[in-house]
Amino acid sequence: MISKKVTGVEAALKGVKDKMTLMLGGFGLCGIPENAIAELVRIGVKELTCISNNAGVDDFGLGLLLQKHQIKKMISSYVGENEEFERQMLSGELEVELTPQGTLAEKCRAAQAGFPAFYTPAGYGTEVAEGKETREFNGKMYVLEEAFKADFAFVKAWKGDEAGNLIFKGTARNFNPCMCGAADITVAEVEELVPAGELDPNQIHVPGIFVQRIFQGKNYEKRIEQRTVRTRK
Amino acid sequence: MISKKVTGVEAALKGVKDKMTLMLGGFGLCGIPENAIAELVRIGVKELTCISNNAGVDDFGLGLLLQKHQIKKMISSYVGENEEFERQMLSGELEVELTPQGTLAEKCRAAQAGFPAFYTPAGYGTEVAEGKETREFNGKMYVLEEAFKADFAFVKAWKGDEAGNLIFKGTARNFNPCMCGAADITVAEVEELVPAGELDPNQIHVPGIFVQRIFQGKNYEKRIEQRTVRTRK
Amino acid sequence: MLDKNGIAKRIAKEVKDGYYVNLGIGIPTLVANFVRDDINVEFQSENGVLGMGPFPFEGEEDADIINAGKQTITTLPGASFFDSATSFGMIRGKHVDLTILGAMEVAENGDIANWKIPGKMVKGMGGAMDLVASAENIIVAMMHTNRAGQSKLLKKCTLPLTGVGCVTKIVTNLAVLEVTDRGFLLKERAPGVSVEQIKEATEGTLVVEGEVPEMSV
Amino acid sequence: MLDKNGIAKRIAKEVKDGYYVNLGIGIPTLVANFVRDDINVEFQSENGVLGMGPFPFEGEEDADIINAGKQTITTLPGASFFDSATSFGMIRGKHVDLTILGAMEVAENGDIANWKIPGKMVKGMGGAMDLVASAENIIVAMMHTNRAGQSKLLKKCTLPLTGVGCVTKIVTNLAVLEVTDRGFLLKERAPGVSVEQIKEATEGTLVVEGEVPEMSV
Repeated sequence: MISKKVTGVEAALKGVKDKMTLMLGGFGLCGIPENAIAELVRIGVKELTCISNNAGVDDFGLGLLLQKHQIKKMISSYVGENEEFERQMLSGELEVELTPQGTLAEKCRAAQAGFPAFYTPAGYGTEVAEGKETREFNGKMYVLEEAFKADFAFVKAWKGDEAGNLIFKGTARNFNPCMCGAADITVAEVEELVPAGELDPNQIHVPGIFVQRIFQGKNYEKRIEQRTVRTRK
Repeated sequence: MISKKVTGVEAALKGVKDKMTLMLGGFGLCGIPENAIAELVRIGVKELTCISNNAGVDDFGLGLLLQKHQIKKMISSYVGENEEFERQMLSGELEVELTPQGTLAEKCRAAQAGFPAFYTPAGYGTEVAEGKETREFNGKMYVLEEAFKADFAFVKAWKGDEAGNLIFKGTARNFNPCMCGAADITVAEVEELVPAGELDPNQIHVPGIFVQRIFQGKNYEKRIEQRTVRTRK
Repeated sequence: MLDKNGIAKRIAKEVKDGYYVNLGIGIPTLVANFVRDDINVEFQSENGVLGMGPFPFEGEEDADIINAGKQTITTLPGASFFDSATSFGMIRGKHVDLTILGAMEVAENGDIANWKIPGKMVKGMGGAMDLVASAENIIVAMMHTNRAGQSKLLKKCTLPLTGVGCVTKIVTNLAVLEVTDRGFLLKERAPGVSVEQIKEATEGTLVVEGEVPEMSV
Repeated sequence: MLDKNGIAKRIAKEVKDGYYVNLGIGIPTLVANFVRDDINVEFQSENGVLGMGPFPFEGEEDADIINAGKQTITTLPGASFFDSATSFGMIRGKHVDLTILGAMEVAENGDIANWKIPGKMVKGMGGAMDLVASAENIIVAMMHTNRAGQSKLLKKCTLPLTGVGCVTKIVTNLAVLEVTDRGFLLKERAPGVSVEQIKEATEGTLVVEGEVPEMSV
């Protein structure tokens, strides 16, 4: 077993520098690498390019990095529910590359799996396809999209073992598996880190080969953006 | 819940006709849809094109269909360990399209996930790339490979539920998940069919949306090709 | 005239037995409340869940189980969770039978715009571009006119597009319309709404054939 | 001269701490038996397992747990199972550090042929074409000559290729060689084998620099 365990978030972020490109898992505030984000704020790295479906909300998630102007460029599919993100984008303070959500996921998966590029129908005939190659297959038009390149990927899982194997819970899975192995170094933080051998090999969502560093996360807030409930009759 | 349950192998194969293209899961004899193969032999459909990593062995798996000359064309990555397959290929009785194993898996996944084609480095500079478009990305050469099209996919899982959700065991997983949803109709046979709600939604390997019919399989032989053991000290 | 729930209720009638359905944020989310009990339908949310159920009971919310609108949800028996690449594989691979989403503008050729007002507002396309580029059955749920009273059913979209020639049906507070080669074909009027009112509220070509029935909601 | 186990034993020395390794069928499979105990290595098999262990004890074979050679295997703590697309994602995405496979022919430019003899034999490429097209560290394990006594280290391959310019190192029963711009660079001689013997058995350009050490196995 090749151990990926590091002592904590500081060791896990070793080598993160200004101007790097980072991938961050999560959908809204669900399944985001809270510990890694807090540490990015603490070490104050700047001029980052962040690939993440959203940029959190104004005061949590990647919103914390936006507030401190640590991000030069966001590559995301969705801005809604984050006013600071929208404000920085409209004012031109922040570069933003908006990418269809499925394309975003697949650009990660392509990087993970060694595909340089792929054809998708998403965005054909829109701004998103401008300057990109388009092509017809079986009577339908597709856009050529290239794999991402990133220095670090930060993901959050429910359980993990020392070998770097990951298991997610519910919809907190989202982009996290696609980003594992899609950057030079993948850092996984987990709610529960167990010794190798405790997880069922049949139930691993991400094999450890895609993860370079894993650590036991702390103090998860797991904020809910839209608390919707029904009342008991 | 949308039920995919059918009464048995006969109902599951309804609509299978001569000259169809079929996908069949499995690697060697591991994880093959034994019940579906037996039924294909019984109903005697002919001139089939079969997409499957191997063609079983001489007297089991797809080898049974080869024996009866029901297969016109095989699309596979590996011939070894099946003398009848090699004989029919060399004699010209059987058309064979040999495809690199990773390309085979991805041509299934592309069909499942709505990608018309993808670029892979596998086979560049070899017979496999003849007549195909090649292209450079970042200094490396790639071959354009197209998604498969198939009428039926036959897969075998360990457990499944009425909603069509599947869970595999060990390396019997192999090509089965990639083939689900990659054909017009996906038929899953399982060792244990349970009511919806009994499987943990976090542990589903293939969501039921990719499966059109599921049935409780019978009499699995699960033959071992190479029984390798060590002796207890 | 319909309210938002009325639009959702009418669209619910388009949901057939055995359908996998993706519901967008806003009015489309409400559709789930009105689907008949005697048919089997599964709701997919692009953030990675199939088999969504109702909202959780108070106190049972789980931050790890949400829909694409970031609302806490529950799952039904037969549900599954999966990653975003797999989720869009379902969408791109045409495994989802029906997509219902909102729009800022729809053009008579089926073009749709719903993610950006240049210089003013950028919501982002989220999964909408993938959905509209792949789905074969796309229903738009929206008000017939915007807050300024201008028609949202146009000859040509003025806002940046989300997808081209993809919308098949539109249900608004005023009408049910189908996108055809000849323009918006008026299929049904909302209760108490006249063909004249719909004509006035529609900037794009409106095709009226014979008697247009009032919808039953 | 080395036997098959000797070749495997020599190659095992190329396996470094922290490596993920893919072993082909035949001699490469034997390499696992000789890797040092004090380093951490994980073996990947392209049919969908990472963290392979030794063969099972008699009576504990499981038809559902095999390697790419269809042999019954076991797994070690930290192992995982996955589908074929994910497995080749590991390979294509360069997550596997070392690939060891057999060959019928290797050319001095690093070309390899190992899946077909036209008109005579077709084994199929299996996963070999994906492996050699992607891996950056490819070691070939083979006999220096074929059964007819002909060299398998050639100026140019005569058989249909598996991959182009990809092999980095070759370990045979006679020698360890590296593929360089100038040809096969002779790095080590097998015990008791002379440079002359290796020259005779090598049809491709053999580069000999200074004293060639005898390998320690």
